[in-house]
Amino acid sequence: MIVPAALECSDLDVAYGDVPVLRGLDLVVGAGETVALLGPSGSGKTSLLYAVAGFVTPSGGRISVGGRVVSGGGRTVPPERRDLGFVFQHYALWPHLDALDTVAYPLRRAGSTAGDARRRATELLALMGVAHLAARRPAQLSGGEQQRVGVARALARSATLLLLDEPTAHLDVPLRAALVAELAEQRRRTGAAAVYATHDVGEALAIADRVMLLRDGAVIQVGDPLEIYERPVDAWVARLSGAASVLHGELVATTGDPAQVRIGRDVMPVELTAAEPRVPGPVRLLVRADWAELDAGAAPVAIVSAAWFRGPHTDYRLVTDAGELELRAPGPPRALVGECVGWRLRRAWVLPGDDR
Amino acid sequence: MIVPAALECSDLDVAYGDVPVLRGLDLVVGAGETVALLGPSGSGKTSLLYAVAGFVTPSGGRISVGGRVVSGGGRTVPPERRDLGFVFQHYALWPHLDALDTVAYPLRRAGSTAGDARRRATELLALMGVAHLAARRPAQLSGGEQQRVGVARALARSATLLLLDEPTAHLDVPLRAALVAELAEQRRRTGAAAVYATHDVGEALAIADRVMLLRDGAVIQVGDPLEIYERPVDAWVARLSGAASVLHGELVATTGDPAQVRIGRDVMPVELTAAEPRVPGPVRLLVRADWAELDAGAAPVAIVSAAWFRGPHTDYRLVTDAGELELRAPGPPRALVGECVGWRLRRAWVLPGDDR
Amino acid sequence: ASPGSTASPSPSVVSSPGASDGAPSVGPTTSTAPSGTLTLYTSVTQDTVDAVLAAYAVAYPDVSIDVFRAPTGELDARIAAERASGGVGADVLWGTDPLSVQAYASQDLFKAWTPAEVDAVPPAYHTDTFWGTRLLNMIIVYRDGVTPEPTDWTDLVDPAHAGRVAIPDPGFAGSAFGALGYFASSDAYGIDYYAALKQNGATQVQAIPEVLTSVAEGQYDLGMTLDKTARDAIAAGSPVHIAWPTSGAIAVYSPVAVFDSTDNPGAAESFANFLLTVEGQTAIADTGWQPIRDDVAGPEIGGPQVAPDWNAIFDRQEELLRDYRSIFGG
Amino acid sequence: MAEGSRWRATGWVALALALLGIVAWPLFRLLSTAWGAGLGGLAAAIGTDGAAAVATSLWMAIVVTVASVAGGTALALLTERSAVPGVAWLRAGILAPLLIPDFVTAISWTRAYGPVGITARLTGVELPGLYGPVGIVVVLVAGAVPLAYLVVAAGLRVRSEPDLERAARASGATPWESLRQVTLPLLLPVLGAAAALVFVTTMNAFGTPVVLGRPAGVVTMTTRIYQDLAFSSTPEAFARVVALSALLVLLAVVTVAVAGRALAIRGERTGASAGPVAAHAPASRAGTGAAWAFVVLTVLLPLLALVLTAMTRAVGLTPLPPNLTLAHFAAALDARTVASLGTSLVLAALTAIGAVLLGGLATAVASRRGSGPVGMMVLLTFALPGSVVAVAILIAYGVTLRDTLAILLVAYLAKLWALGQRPVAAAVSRLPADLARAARVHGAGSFTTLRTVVLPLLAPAIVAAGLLVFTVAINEVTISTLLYGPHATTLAVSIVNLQQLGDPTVTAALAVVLTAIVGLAALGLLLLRRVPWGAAGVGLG
Ligand SMILES: Nc1ncnc2c1ncn2[C@@H]1O[C@H](COP(=O)(O)OP(=O)(O)OP(=O)(O)O)[C@@H](O)[C@H]1O
Ligand SMILES: Nc1ncnc2c1ncn2[C@@H]1O[C@H](COP(=O)(O)OP(=O)(O)OP(=O)(O)O)[C@@H](O)[C@H]1O
Ligand SMILES: [Mg+2]
Ligand SMILES: [Mg+2]
Repeated sequence: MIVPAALECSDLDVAYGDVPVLRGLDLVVGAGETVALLGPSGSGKTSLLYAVAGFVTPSGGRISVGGRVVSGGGRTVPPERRDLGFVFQHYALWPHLDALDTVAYPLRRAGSTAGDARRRATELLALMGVAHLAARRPAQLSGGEQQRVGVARALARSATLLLLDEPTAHLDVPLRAALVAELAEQRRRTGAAAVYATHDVGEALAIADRVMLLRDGAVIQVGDPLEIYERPVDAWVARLSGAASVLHGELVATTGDPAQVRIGRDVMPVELTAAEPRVPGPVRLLVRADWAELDAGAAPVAIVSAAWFRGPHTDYRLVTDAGELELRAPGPPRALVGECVGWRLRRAWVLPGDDR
Repeated sequence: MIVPAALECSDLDVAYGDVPVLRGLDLVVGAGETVALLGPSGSGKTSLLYAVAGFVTPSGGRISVGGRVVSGGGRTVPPERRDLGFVFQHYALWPHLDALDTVAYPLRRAGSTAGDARRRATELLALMGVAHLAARRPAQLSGGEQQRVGVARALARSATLLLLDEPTAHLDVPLRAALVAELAEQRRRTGAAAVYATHDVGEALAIADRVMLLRDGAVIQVGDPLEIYERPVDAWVARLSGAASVLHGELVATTGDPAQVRIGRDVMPVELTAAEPRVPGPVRLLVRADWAELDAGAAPVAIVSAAWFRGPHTDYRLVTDAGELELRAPGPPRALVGECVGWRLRRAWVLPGDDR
Repeated sequence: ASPGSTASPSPSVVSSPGASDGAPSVGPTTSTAPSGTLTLYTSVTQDTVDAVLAAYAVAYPDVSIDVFRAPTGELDARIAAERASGGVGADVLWGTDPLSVQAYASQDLFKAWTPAEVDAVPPAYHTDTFWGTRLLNMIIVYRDGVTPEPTDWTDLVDPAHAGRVAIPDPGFAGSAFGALGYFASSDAYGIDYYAALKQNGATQVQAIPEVLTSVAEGQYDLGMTLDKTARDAIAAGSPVHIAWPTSGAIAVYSPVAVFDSTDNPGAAESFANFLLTVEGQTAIADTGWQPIRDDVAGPEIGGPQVAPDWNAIFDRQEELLRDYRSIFGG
Repeated sequence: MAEGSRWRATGWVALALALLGIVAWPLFRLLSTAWGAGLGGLAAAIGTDGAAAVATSLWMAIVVTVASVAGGTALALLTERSAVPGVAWLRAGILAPLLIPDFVTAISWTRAYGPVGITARLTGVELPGLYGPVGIVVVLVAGAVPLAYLVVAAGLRVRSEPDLERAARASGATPWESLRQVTLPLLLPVLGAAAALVFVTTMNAFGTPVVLGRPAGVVTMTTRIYQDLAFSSTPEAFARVVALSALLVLLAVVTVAVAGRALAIRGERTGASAGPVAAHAPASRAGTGAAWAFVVLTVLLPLLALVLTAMTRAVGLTPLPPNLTLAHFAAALDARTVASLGTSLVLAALTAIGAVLLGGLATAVASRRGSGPVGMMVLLTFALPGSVVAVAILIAYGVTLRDTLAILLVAYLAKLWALGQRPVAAAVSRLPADLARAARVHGAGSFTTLRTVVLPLLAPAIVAAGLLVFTVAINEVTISTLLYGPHATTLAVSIVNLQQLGDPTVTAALAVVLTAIVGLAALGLLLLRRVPWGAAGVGLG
């Protein structure tokens, strides 16, 4: 027998009044699969999750959860019968319930006894590190604490599909790691699928089986993390999924690997990947920050226009004669702003088409 | 003449009812300085900012802004006369005002004409990339859009002290970069100081002159980003400011650089830094993820217990016979979970004292 | 007829069985003893109604009476509503003053009928459909130590009492309207009397009891009110006195009438008639009202009585009120 | 919203039936009847002095509304947004006037501030113009403030958003500015509800205008209507009663509708939750002082006057020990009164429950705000004078229900439905939609959501609405005087009986007893920590 997809949206349209927000969106989330939603602020992530949960009625298209049509074709299944767990971007905690009752709520609805519900709720709160706040109401909790209670509530009744709307936005690094690990664990145990909206690229790439990039309510690219990172369909996608820049170069010789590429005045060997067969001539090279490196001795020089120390590495912005270049080098800053440095291009992705 | 500190908190106590939240906290923010507040969820960041803004009355201690005592010693200056810009963790946008009026509000209060206020407000909205939403009310905006309106409002009247409570929590990578850049710009222009609460370590290290680590309402460490990153006072601080692990090794010979350190069975050369003079014997080594590297050939071997692909690099968790080790290596995963890999320790920081 | 007000402890519905010999000399016009239930609509004060019903229950044990008692306005509104839906639920109407009763009479709601006790009622106090049962006397009340002590209506316009006089608003109470009618249509006074009152700074208050209260409390020195109200206050110890107008207190009679639509005419008439019998009149007198019969001892009457010509003033209702309002406002 | 479509359908049906049976049908019967009696000549019916009455009623209602909503809001902000010592007592004090029948209120004021009132006797100071427009307005305001207060306070309790005010302050707004520009705009729906209720109640006020207005010849629409009622034995007068009432309803509803447009809330609540709620700052000494002064002057003194009246042996005697007696209380509490008191309490309770349920139903299925078409419909019968409501109900159901508790209940519901609906409807608009969604998505059906999330959050508003309906129902006189029957003799009937006996001391005694009874009940409720005070209830320190 074949397992039905956990979630299937086809040609989904959502609009607020006459403001269209999702435009003919298609999405399939396989059973037990985790899909990360990456999209700029305002691209429609929340709206998509709301449509799937049944908070907003799509103006078109159909949605099926676990193979069952829940919206479209005249049918509308109310949220409570869609078997979901939902983490709200703004928590949506109930002001009159303390953390314990909040997390116990879904369990009670699912029919477990008060005792069991509270026991399980306490476990979940402990998991999120807020067990000591079980008796507090939202107004007595910090933002992150509220968010964790919200996550615990969503995990309470192990639903087949989890919808998480920026669930770690207000959590610190160790907590994020813990949450991500816990989600993976849950998934292994219950085989739940998840749609995970986030702005933390590292998190998205780490947790997701597939990443979906959303722009203005339409899907721009879907693929596994490596694909998104190494073969973004355009510069926009690239920038959204990590620092990247586009250099204008010229492919000198197609033969031989690494290929020879002219950048500005200099010709250098670059390990090229490309979707289409490579022909000599001008190319738009997408360069991830870590694909180029500083090299005192190297030929092409550039001027450092900005340098941000980020701990394990420093992010530089270089002005090269082939365009601006975001470059990431390990360790603390080695060059000051305004300084002239040598650099080398290790690898690049030849952007398909010729959009800007 | 000497410029007074932009903000000075001494021995600050804040409590909600009988729940103490800040305990004798001291903090000085120099004129035009940016201090990043790093602290786990619930550590008191928001409470500190609220106390400084005058939203909650401290139970003890004193606060001065720009050299003027605003709280403590019997005096309490109301918020509106503290000359602050405030970004609320939950935006606190007014449901009945559209984005334009919201951002214009502080300007009107400061006495500018309706026309000027709206003009400036439009600029700020444009700066935050939400100019096209000027006529929308909060309920019609996405989380990130609301957050940007909130930031614009805080920047509106160029205050001498900016208090930002996780201002980028709901923004995508490019927007974060833009905002951080804008803040730096503002600061250069108006010389405004800022206290910047965030969970994004990279951001904190990049933007801050100094970073302050908060735990349970008390300051654990204050220092410039490099110091925090390379010389954290303990493992807790280290983990909060980026991936790190603690290995138990033994210093073999103090003479010579790199020093010789025994880890598990093997002795290896490690570039050691330490606060105290080094004596042979057991040491607790703090290792940042990027201070160790995978090396097929190397002597000590470890088992990969987890590997997270994060784009420019992959984070591994290794089980070595000296303890668990977080290790960050460039590029996509090179070793699978369960696999046995060789690794090398490049550098380490000898943890002072012997806390765990 | 609607079910009886059994919620009230008034003996009205207590029909003690087996007192067959109880048929008194003055019986109903019908030969057989009346029985069954009866519904009485009245605006007469509760204590009086209770007393009368108690007496009636002794005389006519087989009739049980339901009472709906309400101020004239509400009573009329209820009747109006009932007429608009399924008809009036009452058999007998016992009003405070002739005004509204007259209106119904003119709409032929009542049975033309002559009680056995016809002789007990002076001609001035009945028509051929409704019959006076008691008298309310509009008199002058004044407080202790007010000088000069008033003696007649003309004293209310005495400059010595300028701004110290209270009169009841005829727009609310039938008895007050009776007074208005009397003055307006008498040659001695005329509507100018009210103009003079106004001139003298007299004040109108809503209700008749209010006149007494405000005088007793010293807000005003003297005013126009009902003798019964004043007597009660004096008995309780209020520092007020009655001045019985030498030209005569204005006597307003409380009429009783039988609805044409009654389905128990025998009982209805027996009750209406009972109000005029010695027993009925005694009950009324015992609660402090002047009985209509002079052969029943009532409260002491301090002087002559005059009666407005109700037929005349009924037709001039609108006009009289308009004139009055043009003087006193409202 | 794809939420509970089936529930909605059933809800709509129920609501439609209720509206038809309780509002539409009686109104229709009333108007058609009056038409038969010549309602056609409405203009004639009103006449010139009628026009004057209309003007008086309107300007008085507007002044009273503005003043009492302002006052009620100020008091609500004081008790709900700052720490006031002995706040429960303050609340009880503010609300006490709700328990006094309006005609008694007027009397108590004349006895406190009149030419021969307490203050006049003790200090020689009297309230100038007490008998006349000024006095009417002052007393009506004093009576309306608690109504406005209750509605606004409930609204405030349903959701507190301290950060919104903080944001204004941080933007440089003074406390006054942030009140004017943030707090009040966000309260608009609640203020609108309070204003609507006060306005209509004032248009309907009879006791005060008649007692204080007659001496000065002041006529309002209600006094005019009552005068015609007193002569309603003639069909013309009856038609005039209906005509004037119709006009009154028209005025009230149109005004409320127009004002409602202006007050319509802009911008709904977002999900973003409030920041840490710190304990309230202590109230300013001036504010507390003013509040208590208000209570003493408008509540305690008139009440004291009432008590003295009730204890004075006879009217006109100075209330000194030799003249004091408790006899009047005995007289007031005769067997009949006590019996009817029980009926009235039951009736009031049933009405409160019914009105709140109907209000909740209307709010749930129809408009989230009170100003929708349904809200307007229930306002029709609310604006209708009690006596006319009674007449309408009697015409519509007299044949079947006459002299039963049922007919009283229907009439009360017709009259008080709006009172049960507005506060709740207004409070709803303060709740962010995500709270209900969170319940639905985690397994709660729309009904369960209502029970477990919406109702608890609305508790303050619901309690307030119930309290309002109950107190008004207990004090209601005209309706039950007209509709009472053997199995439904209400307290009002006893009150009127006593009143007609003409002895104010006994009436006062009964009013005092009544106030004491209901007052104790309400006070107990208010002093109870357990009252679910909703979101803002937490973190109050
Ligand atoms: N009203 C309150 N009553 C009691 N405790 C409270 C209240 N509000 C906040 N707290 C507690 O105070 C502590 C600090 O809260 P605060 O909001 O300052 O933390 P934070 O550092 O901002 O956390 P986050 O990063 O999650 O926003 C938290 O542990 C919280 O539980
Ligand atoms: N009620 C509304 N009326 C009109 N437009 C709306 C409304 N709600 C949201 N929008 C618009 O719909 C778009 C998508 O909103 P949505 O909340 O789904 O974005 P998002 O991807 O979740 O953004 P964020 O990452 O900031 O949360 C935004 O541009 C927003 O302005
Ligand atoms: Mg969103
Ligand atoms: Mg916070």
